[in-house]
Amino acid sequence: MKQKIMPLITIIALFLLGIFMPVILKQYHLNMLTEIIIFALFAVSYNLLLGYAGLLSFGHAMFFGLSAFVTAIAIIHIPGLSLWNVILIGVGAAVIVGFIIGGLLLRHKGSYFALLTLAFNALFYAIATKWHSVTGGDDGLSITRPGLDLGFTSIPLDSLTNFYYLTLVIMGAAIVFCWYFTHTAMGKTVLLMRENEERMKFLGFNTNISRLILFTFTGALAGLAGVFYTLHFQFVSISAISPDMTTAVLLMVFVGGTKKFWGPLLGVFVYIILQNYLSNITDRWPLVIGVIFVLMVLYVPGGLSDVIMNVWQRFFEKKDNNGGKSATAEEV
Amino acid sequence: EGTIKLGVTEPLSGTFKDIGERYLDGVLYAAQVINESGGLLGKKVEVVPIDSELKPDVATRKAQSLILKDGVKFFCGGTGSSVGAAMAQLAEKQNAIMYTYGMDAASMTGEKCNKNFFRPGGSTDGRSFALAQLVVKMGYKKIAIIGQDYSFGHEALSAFKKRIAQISPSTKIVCELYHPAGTKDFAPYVSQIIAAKPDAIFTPNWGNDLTLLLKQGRPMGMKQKIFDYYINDEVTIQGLGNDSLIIGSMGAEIWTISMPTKKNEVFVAKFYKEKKRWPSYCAGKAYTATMFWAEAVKKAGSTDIAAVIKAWEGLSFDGPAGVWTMRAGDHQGQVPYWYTEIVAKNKYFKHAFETPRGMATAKSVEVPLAETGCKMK
Amino acid sequence: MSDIPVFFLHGLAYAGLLFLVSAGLTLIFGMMNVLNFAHAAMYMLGAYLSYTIIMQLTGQFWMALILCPLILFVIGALIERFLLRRVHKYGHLGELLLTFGLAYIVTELVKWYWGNYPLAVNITGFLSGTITIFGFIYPIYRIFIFLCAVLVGGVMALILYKTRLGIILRASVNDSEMTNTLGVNVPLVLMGVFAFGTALSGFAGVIAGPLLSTFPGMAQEILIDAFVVIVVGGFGSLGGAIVASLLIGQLQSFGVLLIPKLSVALVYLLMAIVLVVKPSGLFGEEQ
Amino acid sequence: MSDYLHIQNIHKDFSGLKVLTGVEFKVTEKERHAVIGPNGAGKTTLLNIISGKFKPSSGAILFKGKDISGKPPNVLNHYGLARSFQITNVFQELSVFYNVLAGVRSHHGLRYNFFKMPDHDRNICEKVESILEDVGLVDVKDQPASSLSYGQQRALEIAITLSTDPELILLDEPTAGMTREETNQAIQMIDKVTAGHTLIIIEHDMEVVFSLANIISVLHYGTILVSDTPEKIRNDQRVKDAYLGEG
Amino acid sequence: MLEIRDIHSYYGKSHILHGVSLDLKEGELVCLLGRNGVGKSTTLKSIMGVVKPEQGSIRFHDRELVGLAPYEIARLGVGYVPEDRRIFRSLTVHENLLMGIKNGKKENIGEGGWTVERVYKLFPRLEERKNNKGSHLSGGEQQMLTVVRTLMGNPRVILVDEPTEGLAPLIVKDVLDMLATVRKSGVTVLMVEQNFKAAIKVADRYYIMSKGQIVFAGNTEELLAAEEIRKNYLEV
Ligand SMILES: Nc1ncnc2c1ncn2[C@@H]1O[C@H](COP(=O)(O)OP(=O)(O)OP(=O)(O)O)[C@@H](O)[C@H]1O
Ligand SMILES: Nc1ncnc2c1ncn2[C@@H]1O[C@H](COP(=O)(O)OP(=O)(O)OP(=O)(O)O)[C@@H](O)[C@H]1O
Ligand SMILES: [Mg+2]
Ligand SMILES: [Mg+2]
Repeated sequence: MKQKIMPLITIIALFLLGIFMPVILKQYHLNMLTEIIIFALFAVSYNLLLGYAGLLSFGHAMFFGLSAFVTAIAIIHIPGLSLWNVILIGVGAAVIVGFIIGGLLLRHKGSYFALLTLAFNALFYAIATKWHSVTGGDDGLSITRPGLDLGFTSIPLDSLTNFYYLTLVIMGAAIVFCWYFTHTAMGKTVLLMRENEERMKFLGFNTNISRLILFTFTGALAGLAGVFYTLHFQFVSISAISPDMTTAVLLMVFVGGTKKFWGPLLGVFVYIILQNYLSNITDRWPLVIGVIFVLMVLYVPGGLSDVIMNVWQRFFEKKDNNGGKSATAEEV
Repeated sequence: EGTIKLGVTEPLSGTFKDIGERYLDGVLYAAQVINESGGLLGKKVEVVPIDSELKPDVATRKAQSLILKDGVKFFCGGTGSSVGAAMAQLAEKQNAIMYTYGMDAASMTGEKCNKNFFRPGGSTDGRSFALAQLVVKMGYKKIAIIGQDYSFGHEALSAFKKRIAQISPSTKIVCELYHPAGTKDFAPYVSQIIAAKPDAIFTPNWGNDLTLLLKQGRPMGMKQKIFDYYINDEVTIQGLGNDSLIIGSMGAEIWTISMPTKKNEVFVAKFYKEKKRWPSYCAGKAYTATMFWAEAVKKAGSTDIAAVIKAWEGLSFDGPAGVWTMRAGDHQGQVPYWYTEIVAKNKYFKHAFETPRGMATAKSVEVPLAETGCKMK
Repeated sequence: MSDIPVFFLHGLAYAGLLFLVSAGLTLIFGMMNVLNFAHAAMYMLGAYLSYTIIMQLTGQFWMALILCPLILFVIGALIERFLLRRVHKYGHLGELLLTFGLAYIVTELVKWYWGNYPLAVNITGFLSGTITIFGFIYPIYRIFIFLCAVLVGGVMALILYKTRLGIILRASVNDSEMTNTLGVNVPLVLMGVFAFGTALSGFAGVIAGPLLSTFPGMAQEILIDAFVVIVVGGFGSLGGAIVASLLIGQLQSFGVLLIPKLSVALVYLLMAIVLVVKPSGLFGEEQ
Repeated sequence: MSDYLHIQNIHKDFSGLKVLTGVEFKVTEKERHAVIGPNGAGKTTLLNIISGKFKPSSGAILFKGKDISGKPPNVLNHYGLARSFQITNVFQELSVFYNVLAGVRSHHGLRYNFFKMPDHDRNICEKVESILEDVGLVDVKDQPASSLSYGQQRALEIAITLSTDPELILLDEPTAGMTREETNQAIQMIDKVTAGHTLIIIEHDMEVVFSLANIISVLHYGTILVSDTPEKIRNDQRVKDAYLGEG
Repeated sequence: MLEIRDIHSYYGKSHILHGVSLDLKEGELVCLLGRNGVGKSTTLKSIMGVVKPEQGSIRFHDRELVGLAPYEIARLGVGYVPEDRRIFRSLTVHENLLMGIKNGKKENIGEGGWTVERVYKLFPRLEERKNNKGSHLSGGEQQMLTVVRTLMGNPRVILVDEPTEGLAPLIVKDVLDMLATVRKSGVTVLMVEQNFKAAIKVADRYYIMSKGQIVFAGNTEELLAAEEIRKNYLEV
């Protein structure tokens, strides 16, 4: 049991730490941190697909981008829309699209699934680019953040600090819910399906529906991240929905490691910081990214979290009875 | 605080790296010239390159960090109107100034205009007007027009059509085509152009979309004279690898290397002497626009944003490319356009390049403020 | 409507190009079940190599047509031997991510070495000429592209279906362990397949060079197209790739003529319809 | 008495290969029914059809009077059917406890719940423990399935089958690959855990068959050769010829 | 000609063969018996290199086989017929046969060697189906095909895993006759067979396995005499 409480304590500690960040950090870093938190949810949702369900999607940005666009469009076209409704509409769009596309992809797995999600992502990208009158096409859309209406009072969000707190609370809650999700019946079902889908059918699970629910659920989470992405930058462009965005989240998750719940969080942190500094140091950063990728696939396929776990186990834990092979996704 | 920092958002990696670098070249040279002559308000101008990756979100993210971290207040950029639009918004929110020398989308100083955004350079309207006037002046009657199927292409073509209708009702648009940006096979388009039997072709295409139109179209019998936005791009001409494809084509630019003005000759000669290469049209535009900006800052006498905005509005700058005037109502520079024609023999390169063919005055291509759709606070 | 035959020719030429570009990808996907993301980068490398061979070294298009695929064959073999084979044990994800990283590296190295500027590969002589068909001037090179595609498709079909090598290839896909016990060096075969697939992408690059231009964005532009061909044709099916290329080629050509506003979307529309009606693609086997 | 399970004229071909050609037999409630027959006779195929893995090419399966043929396995599981696999088919990476938990919570309706944690439910955990007790795996409940011995894995296979508390249990060669002693233990265990349930068992091991079954059906290349009590089967000449050999 | 000494083989962590030793002499037909799961197939796979023995040695005409890849072992003249009908499903019957020919070379097939023509003569049924895809064959046909496909390589020793499994009695006889013919032509045969009654008609010698070890070796008379052994390790 102790093992299961640990991550929760860590998350709460991180959260408390987060509360003091605006005091400690300069605006510049707070800005980056806000971005990291938003992408953290995006990455965690992606890892529910990749790490837990074993589904390699090349189309996760389509939800992220879709909600990002819907958010901007809603704010522009419906004056006076409250923040809560903006979030609702943004996430709702991801849910609907996730459900439809999930239905089409139900029967596919492995490389097929990867290729098909890529194709759908490309389709959405094409729509966003072409449908200029609605999406702003190449130019993107610019918005002003609506204020936060709490019923008894309303808080303006134009200051970064206020928006940071909102992001921290909502993204944080969503991430904690993801963590919780991995322990719920549904979370376990998804995990077991990756292990042995056939057996699950014979145990009374409708695996198709489970996959559909998961696909929609992770889509909705990515959508929520997308909503905040737009709110954060007060701007959205086709790069939010481009296959490059999927690549980015794949990289984040892969760098951090898919086996641990906190792997992607680590990955996002490292990736965004690395990207910020790499592109300042060298304009050949795609080369560096490629090399990192290849080396990681070859030597640390488990990602940074795996490296950390190994080091941790070597130095701080006695060898456990089943030969150190205990790092299964189950007890994350 | 001994320097004035100027952030330059350009694609400095990826596919459009070379364009970004050529623009940056001009800004850097402008800063060098300013600094050599004692700086701006006694301070050195420090250029901070920002790799936009041609993505508005990336550009704004990086620019925002610069604003927050280093207090950068001035930005400029030339590539990608999406980046420009996003930067304009950012400038407004963060009380900074963004100006562009290369982003031509008319809407940026039209319905999307804002007080923190300036365009000393040209717009699609102005350039399409200039080219339409040239086409009519040269007596062409049946024109085929083809452009990229996104906002830029549509804007450019519609401005062209509008001006043709205004000045020469007898000139007909016989074929109007839009192709996706990055089209690989132009054959189906070329066949339609040929079938329409035009006597001239107008296109705002640039880069690969221009290259392929010429490269695939010419051998299929598309022999007409081409009027194009960015015809004097030496990289495109070189990339064609076959001068005969492009010789005779004409274009209009706000700055071209061959403009016969005294100031330009001085600038080009100095540039060549120092760098042992010719300034590209990108560098020239960025240079001229940045000098204009410096003029505004000088006039304001401080780097206070409100003061600079106020100073720049209505300011005239007599630079290498003639007199540029910043219209207060929409922050759109009123600039003349210089015509060029591509010829085999020129004094700059071994390959075909431009020769001057006159100009369209700023007045003749002006868009009345009322028609721009700009409502600035 | 007298120009219908010309549009048909346009469709054929473009189909030829599409097929050439997707042939290697299909081969590797069909034979090894590896979704090779580095494919387009190899295509780009082929095109740039051909620039060096034609414009800087020999001046001969034919030399590039022979040398580039050979060089890429070697590169492909090395990649399979020293990288791909080692990540095989991590399953598809590992292979996919590896080729993904390789795509970044190759693309960036190409830009580094050849620069960010578009380069012109010019052909001279017979191929650069035109002929008159149906009363229209038509570039010979476009017809040449189509013939090359027919040749490549034919050779691939012949190898796959008419030679012992083809039988071995198909057997290795079916059951590599059993094939191994029948005396076939399966790892070598797989290396050969990957190398050959890579060589094919290089060949496509050489062919595309003179028609399209050789520029830094060329890899990105082509990858999605090739993927669409595969999705529509059926995963890893040679016949599917041929039919899908022809279909998309004509769809593009006539789409531009008849419904220009939708011409880009047509391809995706086709893909969506195929996915709904036959999820495994036109010629793909049900999973 | 109405039939509990009625296999009606089942045919199955795989792209031309006729595997089952009119299988017909009945199973009464609480019966222990063994299906024997040579390799490739179609026993597993039959079991696959009953349990919903395959659809029959024709024919019907009446379970308590309702035709269940062609229903997907998860639906059949809700009706009360469960099966084991000839080739061990467990969740290799997970602990024994979680292996069994999966089925138990499915039976308790905790399948797609987004909020409840199944391992925090007392009832469910107790049920898992009791099943593990029955099959003798309590001691190893926290070990990953992959670390179990072959015999233990087979026991786990049965435990998972029992985890959804089925009324009709289908076992496919549960003792295949077990040693003599393991087999004897397995017989006792199966005898115990299936008491009061209906059982269909496929086996090549006659000892298992004769010590467990009330009724034996002999499947011979696609059809039922004979269905009868163990004593009769033991002495049936046709069965001797087709399957038991000189016996 | 084939000497197997004390091999230990594993699947992952599970130890399957606990020191198996057996010998084959030129031209004999040896039968390996034993219950399900005792490691008979694993023994054949270990010889073939499909499973790599972690300990022990396998010598074939003085060549050490342990450590070689399956295709190298096959090229030395070892043929292998697996137990689970591993025909190539998307290849036609004819192509399946062609796959069996080593290096595609016809020249090293001496007098009396196996050729496509000869196979077709012996099994006309296969000729009738020669353009059928492997997946469209009946179980019995598939089994036949697996055996003759390996023969096409004209091996010097052939390892056959349960060649009569799932075959109709008539075809069982055909296959066993064929193996007898193969043996007569000088090829050594090591056969795994569950069907004791069938095996006894063709085999010269027997090994019985239990739990990954050889528990009996002897000829037909010795096997018939060893009632206790048969009871414990074979009969059900
Ligand atoms: N999915 C399938 N496609 C094609 N043929 C199949 C398929 N599954 C089984 N068969 C064939 O059907 C026949 C019967 O198979 P089945 O597994 O039912 O036999 P069985 O009686 O269970 O044999 P055993 O005692 O060896 O388990 C076999 O010949 C097998 O090859
Ligand atoms: N691929 C595998 N992975 C793990 N264990 C295996 C594998 N194949 C076989 N085994 C196990 O190894 C043991 C020996 O298997 P083997 O196939 O050699 O037995 P066999 O004597 O040939 O049995 P049968 O008569 O059933 O064919 C069995 O317990 C089996 O479960
Ligand atoms: Mg069976
Ligand atoms: Mg066996």
